[in-house]
Amino acid sequence: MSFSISITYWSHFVVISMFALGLLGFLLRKNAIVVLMSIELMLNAVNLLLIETSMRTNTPDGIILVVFVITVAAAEVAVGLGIVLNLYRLKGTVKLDHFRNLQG
Amino acid sequence: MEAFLPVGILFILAIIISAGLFTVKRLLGPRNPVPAKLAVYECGVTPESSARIPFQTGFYLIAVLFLLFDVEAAFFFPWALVYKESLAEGPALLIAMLIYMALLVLGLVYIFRKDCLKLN
Amino acid sequence: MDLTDLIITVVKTAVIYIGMIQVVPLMLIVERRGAALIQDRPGPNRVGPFGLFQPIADVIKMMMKEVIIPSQVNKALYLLGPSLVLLPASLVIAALPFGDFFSVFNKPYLLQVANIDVGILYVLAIGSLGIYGILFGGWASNNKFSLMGAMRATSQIISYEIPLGLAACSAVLWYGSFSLREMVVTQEGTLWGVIPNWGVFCQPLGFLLFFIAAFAETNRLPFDLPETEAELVAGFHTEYGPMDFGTFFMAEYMNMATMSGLMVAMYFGGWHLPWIADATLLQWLGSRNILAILQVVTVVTKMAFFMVVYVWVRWTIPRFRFDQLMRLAWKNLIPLGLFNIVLTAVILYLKGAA
Amino acid sequence: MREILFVIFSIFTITAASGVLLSKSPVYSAFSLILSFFGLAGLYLLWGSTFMAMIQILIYTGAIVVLFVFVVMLLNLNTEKENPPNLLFWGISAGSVWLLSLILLRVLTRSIPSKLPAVPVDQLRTISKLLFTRYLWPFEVLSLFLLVMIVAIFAITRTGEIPVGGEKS
Repeated sequence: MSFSISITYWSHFVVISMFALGLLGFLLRKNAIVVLMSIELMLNAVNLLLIETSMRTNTPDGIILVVFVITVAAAEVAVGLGIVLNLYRLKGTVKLDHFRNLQG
Repeated sequence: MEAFLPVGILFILAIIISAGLFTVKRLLGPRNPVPAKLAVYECGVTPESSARIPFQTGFYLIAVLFLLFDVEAAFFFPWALVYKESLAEGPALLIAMLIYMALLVLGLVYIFRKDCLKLN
Repeated sequence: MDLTDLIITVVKTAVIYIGMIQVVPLMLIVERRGAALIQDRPGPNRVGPFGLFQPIADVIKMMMKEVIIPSQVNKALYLLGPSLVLLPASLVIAALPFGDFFSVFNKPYLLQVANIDVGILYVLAIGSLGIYGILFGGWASNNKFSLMGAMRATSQIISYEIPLGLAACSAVLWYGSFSLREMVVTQEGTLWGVIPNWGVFCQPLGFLLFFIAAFAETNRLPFDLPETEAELVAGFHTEYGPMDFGTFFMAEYMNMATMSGLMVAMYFGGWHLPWIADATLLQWLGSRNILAILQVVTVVTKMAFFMVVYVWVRWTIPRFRFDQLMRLAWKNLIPLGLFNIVLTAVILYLKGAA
Repeated sequence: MREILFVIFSIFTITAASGVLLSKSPVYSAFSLILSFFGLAGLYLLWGSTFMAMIQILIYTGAIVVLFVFVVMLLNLNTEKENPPNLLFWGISAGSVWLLSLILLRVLTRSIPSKLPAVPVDQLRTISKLLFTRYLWPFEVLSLFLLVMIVAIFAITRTGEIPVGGEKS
């Protein structure tokens, strides 16, 4: 493990960029499936940060947390895509602009 | 992590082989495209409708159940790794896993009761 | 790691990989002649002595055929499809142990591409990536039969991945390690001094599950639902040309070889000969490297046995129906896999308590 | 060597992740997602966490993305075109979101010392032991959670075929 400090900053750059890309996709894309994918990107950015910190400080707790995050992500995708399927059944599209029934 | 270096070499070799196959077929085979030859294959008749098929929920359910069971099965592995060593400390790990597995079996029983996996 | 190490590693990797690719032409002739033998007909016997040069003729024919890219396909993914199947099939062999080790300049080198500490997880993880080539290739073909074939293939492979994982898990439980190499090392010696201490005798149910799941994972008969000729033309590769078909075929045979290698390593003692300890053999042969050659021959012979079993089963057992296939996976194999884990755990507990 | 690999994997991951956003078709988004997760697994490997790298490939690339690809392919959303993105708008959003994330990270990781790692312990066994001792109850709850998920999915998914274009079309 001969990583220098600068690699830590690089790693943080990767984490920030992935999180930002996920957030951007979540906010700007209209396709519900791509929005779900963006959420996955954000979760993965956090996973990377957790693993990096956990390996850097030699505390395995962070990795356990990642295991839980992965499980929750799996369940989130399963239910999320189920909802998307039902939306498609209703309107024949998954573009989020079409679902404005709850808008005031 | 050093153990994965040969995997990288293997990856490069595999890419070379795939690229080689790709070029060989491009170089050796003749090319004589005719519209009828390039049309979609549907047992010799002109395609009736587009390749869009109605969504069958069965496939989705299989994929979802696979996802959830894959996650659960992935947790068996760390348990299996340390089980033998932990035997000296009593049956705590065995009981913990039996509870975990009981919940999993409950899920399986629920699937069988609902009988949603019947395709066709 | 200095330069000689690196060179030897590269050469070793290349030799193992090229060796695994040779499975494809060998299996071509074994499968065709085997089918002929079982169906009581001569089979290909014209090219060369006993038709032994048939695979060469087959390969040349495939290469010389016209390349067709159908007009309605999604070009990028269509062209990537075969490679996406071949790459995981090639990567998986990294974890297979072919022998203990050989020595060059008195330095030991493992007879394995990489001694990965999470070996079995690696195999399961990379092995599960093969479905993407099928999915993307089938979808990009833009053909009903291709899409249906791809969907069926994927559903089948993912359904049988769980029994495969559960069987592998009980093996991990028994050996107490993820590394395939360590599993093989543990299998030396005899059980109660009579039968070899092989996984198949300690984990019979696990082996059965793994064996059945391996057939389904490689899309072989009796589980070749993705390409039921009567219903789906040729499954996911309907729109592919001859060389792409050849690539899919190559990946299938390499997957078969990997599965055989896994079964040998996990359940059939790897490089160990029954009843003979490695130390005794070393004494007889006198040299480490001769022993290494013998070990490789042992592993390859055991793998060849499983490959022949694949062919034998293919021409003996008829095809399942899709609902039967799913019922077998979810109603029989997964509960059996869970039961096997509990059984193994309880036996280990009783053994530890005694 | 390790630094070079690190930079290669980082760039690969970020490029693939931006591919998820920028692809016109959801199928290509899913493909980019696979590549991105693969790059992440490489980064985990470089940080020395082989177990998590394998779990990442096994669960994320091997199962979660399969689900995405299944839904995308069966719904066949390829024909739905989104309006072409307003580049200025996207650029400003990207910049501000990136800055926001940077501030968030700085705040969150202020207390973590950036010291160099010690020699990693036998990681596999340590994690596994920890998961079944200190985190045993969260682990059991996880099982219950997954059971609830199975029930939930059967509750929200109606069986049968969804015709092309939805039921109302």
